[in-house]
Amino acid sequence: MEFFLISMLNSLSYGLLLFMLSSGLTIIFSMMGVLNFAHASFYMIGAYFAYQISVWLGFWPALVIAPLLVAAVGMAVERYGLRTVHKYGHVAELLFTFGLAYLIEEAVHLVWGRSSVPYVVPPSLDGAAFTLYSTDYPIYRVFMMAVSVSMLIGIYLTLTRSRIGLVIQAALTHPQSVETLGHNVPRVFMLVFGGGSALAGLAGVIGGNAFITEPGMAAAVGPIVFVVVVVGGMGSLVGAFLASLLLGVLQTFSVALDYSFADLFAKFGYTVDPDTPLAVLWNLTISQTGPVLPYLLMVLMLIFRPKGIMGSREG
Amino acid sequence: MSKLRYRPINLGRWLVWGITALVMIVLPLIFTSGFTLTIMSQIGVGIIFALSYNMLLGQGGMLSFGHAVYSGLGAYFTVHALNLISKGTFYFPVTLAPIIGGVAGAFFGVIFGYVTTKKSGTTFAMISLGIGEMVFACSLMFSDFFGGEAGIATNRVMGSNVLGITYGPAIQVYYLIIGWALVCMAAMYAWTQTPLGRMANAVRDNPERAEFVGYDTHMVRFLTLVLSGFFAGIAGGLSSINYEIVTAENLGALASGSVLIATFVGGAGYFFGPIIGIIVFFVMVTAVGGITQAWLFYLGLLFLIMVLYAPGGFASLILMHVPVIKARLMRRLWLPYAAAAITGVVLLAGLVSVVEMTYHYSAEADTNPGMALFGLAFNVTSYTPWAVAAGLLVGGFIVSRFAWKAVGKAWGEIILGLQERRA
Amino acid sequence: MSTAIELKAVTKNFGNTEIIRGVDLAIPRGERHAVIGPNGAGKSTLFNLISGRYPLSGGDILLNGESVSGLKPFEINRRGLSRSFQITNIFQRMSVFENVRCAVLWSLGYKYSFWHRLGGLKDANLRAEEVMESIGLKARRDTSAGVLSYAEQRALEIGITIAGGAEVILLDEPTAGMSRTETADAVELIRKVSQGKTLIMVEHDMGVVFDLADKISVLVYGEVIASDKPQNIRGNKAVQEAYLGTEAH
Amino acid sequence: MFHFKRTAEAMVLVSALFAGSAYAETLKIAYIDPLSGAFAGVGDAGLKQFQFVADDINKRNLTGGPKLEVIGFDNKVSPKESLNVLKKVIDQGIRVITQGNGSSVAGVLIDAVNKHNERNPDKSILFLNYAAVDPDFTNSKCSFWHFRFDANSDMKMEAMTDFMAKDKSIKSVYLINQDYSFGQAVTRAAKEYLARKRPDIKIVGDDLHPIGKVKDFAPYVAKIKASNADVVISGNWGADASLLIKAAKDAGLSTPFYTYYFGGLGSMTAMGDAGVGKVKQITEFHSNIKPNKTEKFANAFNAKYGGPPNHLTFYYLRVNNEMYMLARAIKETKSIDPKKIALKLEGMKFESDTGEVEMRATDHQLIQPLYISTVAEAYRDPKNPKTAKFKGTDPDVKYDVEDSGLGFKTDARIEGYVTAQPTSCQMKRP
Repeated sequence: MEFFLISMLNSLSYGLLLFMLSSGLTIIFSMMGVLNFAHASFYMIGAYFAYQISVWLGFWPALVIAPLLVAAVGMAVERYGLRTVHKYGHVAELLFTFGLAYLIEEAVHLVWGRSSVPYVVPPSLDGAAFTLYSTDYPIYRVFMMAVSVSMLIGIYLTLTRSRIGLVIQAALTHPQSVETLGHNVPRVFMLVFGGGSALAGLAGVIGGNAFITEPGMAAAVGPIVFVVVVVGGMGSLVGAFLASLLLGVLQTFSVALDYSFADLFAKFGYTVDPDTPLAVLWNLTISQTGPVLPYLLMVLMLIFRPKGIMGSREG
Repeated sequence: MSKLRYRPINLGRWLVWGITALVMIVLPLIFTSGFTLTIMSQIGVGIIFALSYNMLLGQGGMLSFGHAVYSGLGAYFTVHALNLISKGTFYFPVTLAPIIGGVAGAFFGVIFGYVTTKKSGTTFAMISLGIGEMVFACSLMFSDFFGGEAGIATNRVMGSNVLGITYGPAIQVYYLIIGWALVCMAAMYAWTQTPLGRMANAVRDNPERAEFVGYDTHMVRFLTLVLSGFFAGIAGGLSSINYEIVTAENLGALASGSVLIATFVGGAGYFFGPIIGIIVFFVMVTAVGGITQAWLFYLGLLFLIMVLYAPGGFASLILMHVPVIKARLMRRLWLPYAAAAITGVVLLAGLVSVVEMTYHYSAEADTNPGMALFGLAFNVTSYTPWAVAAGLLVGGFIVSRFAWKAVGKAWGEIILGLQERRA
Repeated sequence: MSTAIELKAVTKNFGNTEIIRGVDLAIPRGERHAVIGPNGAGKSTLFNLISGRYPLSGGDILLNGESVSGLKPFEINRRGLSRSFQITNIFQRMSVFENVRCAVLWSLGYKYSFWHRLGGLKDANLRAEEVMESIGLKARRDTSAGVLSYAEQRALEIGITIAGGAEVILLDEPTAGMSRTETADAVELIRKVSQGKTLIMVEHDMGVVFDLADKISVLVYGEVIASDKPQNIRGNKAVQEAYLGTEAH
Repeated sequence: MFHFKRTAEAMVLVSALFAGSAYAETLKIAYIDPLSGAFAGVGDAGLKQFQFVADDINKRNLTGGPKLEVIGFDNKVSPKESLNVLKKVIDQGIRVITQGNGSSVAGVLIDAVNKHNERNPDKSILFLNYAAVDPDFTNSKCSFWHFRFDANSDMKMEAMTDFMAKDKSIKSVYLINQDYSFGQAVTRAAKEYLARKRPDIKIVGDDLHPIGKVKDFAPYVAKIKASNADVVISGNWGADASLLIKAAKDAGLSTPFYTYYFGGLGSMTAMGDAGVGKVKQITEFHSNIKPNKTEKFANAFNAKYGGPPNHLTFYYLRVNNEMYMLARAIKETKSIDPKKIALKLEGMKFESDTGEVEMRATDHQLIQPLYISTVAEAYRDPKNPKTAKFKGTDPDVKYDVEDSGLGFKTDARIEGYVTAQPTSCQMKRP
């Protein structure tokens, strides 16, 4: 029971962090059709900015300033990069962000060096929030969940209730008519891209110290974020939310399952010994494959439900 | 009529292929050092790999972030086959061993391709990335087949010795590679001239219309990917003969990313583009990489600039001059080009200085503040060199803009002139 | 005369909106049939349903007596139905010749071949030349399709549609946006290429419709309110009220 | 004869003029490790240490003439690129190479050096390995041209389990490792050695997780917790190590971790205080061993490279061992010929800073004492203002590493002979 509850909480907090990462990507994709390969790089620079600011000013200012700085970087990227390649189509945009991811990683090397930086959880959030049976549950994870959920609500309200949200939604479907109404559509796109980047930056601010802030962190989460977007359904925010939670549960609980095909065969009276053909495969436990499961899930999803959990469009 | 019209082009085509083959054969006689031979062998393998990649990107419009899966698995199968051959389990000539890699590459193309090619565009790109990650992660888990971290080694020198060819000396391997490279280049070129090749273009340009003329776009993409996997597998097989070892990096995201960058920089829209790209790429990696540790930064920057300003790659930059040369209008371009080159050098010098000084500063400012650049020695902790570098960068940028405007203007006039002549 | 295409109680909804509300239509082989109706009546949607671009919400479509509902566009195409598009839909980056040749490859059985050399496919090349001749674009053979004039692109659109030799041809507003002389040329072209075939066309230009069609169906708000010979349609009260009366030409 | 004498006199004169350079000879050593990309930090730290030792050797003329020069070559941690670099190195006429990061690279280099030396016996290359720990390199893949100055992973496990066997409170062990050759080797060795020494210890968990793919180790920690293990053994390194220990700290897991690399280059900063009192590591050296004969040397190194921006701390005693033993071989053979040096290194006994070490002749594995130590807060010395930001109270933890405020405290010293493993090596000597 203890294990189950703790794992449930762990999967929830991991899932929410994944959602924070993928929500920005999903918003940008659904609104601009741009698949931002460098999205995880914005997550990384969010963490690095937060580290630098927390050295100078402390964690709480960093929580606000770092995402704003990332938003500024994102807007600059949109204005001076994406807008130029937009005319060559979505694949060109994807290529541009792919190159950008390379460049950001090298720039991080340039400024902060090649190993990790000591970006740590602030003392006020360090420690146990509560103890379940005998396991501590850290305050910081509770904080992470709180930030994710308030962000989710914030996005929802912005998109559905605010004027800018309505303009954004209209700009997507009918850019010309919105333009004739006097709105500056390129600027709307720039804001959307900046906002999406800021969300990734925010995830970096609170994920960077929960985990580790190093130049490889972008490459480590990038592919998973794409899996979330594919499984959730390209461009669906609700889908991304469900997919994030699903991946959280999948990755957390698969760790606990030490079953392999060999165990299954044993139930039917076969024993797998080292000479059995493909013995390695049969002896592989589910927990061993845990981190590969997202990709497997993605492939299965593509076979059985290509549009994803909540997807409306197919590719 | 139509036949007559094609004849001169065919002649040119033979000439191009002949010269390419001749250059490849003669090169090692000029550059004899072991290192250059290694690089040239790698370029040979890289050409096959990049051309196979371009079957997807250029011909089929599929942007893949996981193409190394096919070459890597091809390499693993070849290396296992070579080990079995040398054990005497079965007989197969080493010269033809890359075929084994090709078959393996095609086989995995069938397995993974069926799912991934349902879509094109960004969806395909993401899925290819996911498949690449999955295969790479698996490669470290199944160390029986993949050899774990150490990889699988082999020895290409085997008992049989046909006409003195043992593949011991690197030069023999080089000729094996260029032999295969020429055959594969010809085969991939021929593919572009087949119904499937043409329909791959059609599906790239307008998948919907292709469906309404009877073609299943999924099937066209799928078959294209399988064939592309076949050639990638051959490249993998050759690399396993060349290095005599295969490790997991052959399957990794870096290998996939590299071939994408090389292909795009060379020019995905042209058959020969990736060949230029691979050569540029190796120059960056070996020449620039030998001078500075910031080579990845420069490579990334080059790639971004190409995406932004020359999406057709070097090939398009070269080809756009052909009609100008034919029309004898090049003289109008020399002056603006010279201006652009001179200002470009200033800009580049500024950029390189800033980047190199930043690298040096962040790495060892306090222990070793002295550094040398362009033959000048200075101290990175003093202000003057930074001011000079920044001045070069900003000044270079400003004057370059003028030069580029002049280039743009000259081109505008030339295009107008060409249109008038046509009319 | 057997039926080429038959629609049985076809419906289509987009969300809660019913666009097509139970269309029944049977078109015999060899007929030139025009579908007319006011804007938003669902004409293009009907074409998209027949050609497999959209899935049906209800009902069935028979091509030569066999159901084609649920089939993909290319499967329907292979059963002998070909269509054109209202908004020009050609292979922009290819030459005119390549555009047409792409359209003939499947019907000549070359399928996904990567062992034939295109240059050596005499029948395909010959057929492509014939089609170019018939659509009057022979002189533009090696021009890139993207730089053709609008009328030429429309002609090429028709060329691609008929190149595969389909028995049933759907043309979606083939003369839209053309000048008077261009329209006249297009009518002649359509008449020529649809010789001996079943033709269904959506068209706004009544001159063209009454000139070409053997029979006309009138679609209003997703329903066929009349389907008859042109002269009878002209006199049909319901049609005049619903259509000609409000949107007289 | 007379002629020879004159020459010799002239040489003495010259050497008086240019103190320390009796011969104009320089032995170049190619350092083949990552100098760009993600692992450049580790590679760069190693290079700096090699060059620092080389300077020391040249200053003290330990070779009896030839200068040592260490030249860095970037292999981008890629086995393939390493082969290209080797070609370049050979082209430049360099005959001694050294490498450490990644057993994949080391394996490729051993193979390539063997093939090269077989095909070009007069231009043979010598490979000095300072950190690649795959046991195969001194067993099935052993080579005359390869010398290993680090204890291999089995030897470290031998030492670790030896220490654990004495602790009767340990009843159960949890294994968590990266799923690749090294991690799998650690798992196998741990099970085998514990079964031999303490059959009563139960293995209550055995996790292999993909390398570098796990973002959140909380689920693994929950599992460790649920198993009630007394200790955890892990061969994880890099982010997989830091993330694991951070997650353990978050969950309030107090189980000790016996590790290989949790205190490795750059890891302490990432781990932070999560490891204090909990993480044990096995190394040939750390800054707080007693007696510490390396102290002066290490301080000199730290004075040069410590602090921003490098934050380096002297780490590899084995690099010193490697270079000093090389220098002695040169001095004793009066030659810089790789083959002669190799023959001299075989069986060489050397008095290192931690006691006598021996390059075992049968498999070219250095047998050396090892230390088990625990992460601790560095000592705050009221008399030394430099230690103001430290928090520790134990004067034994005198130095921190990489400006993290954390250092190591020795738990035990394991003598070299204890760690020695039987070898299956059948060396082919030229």
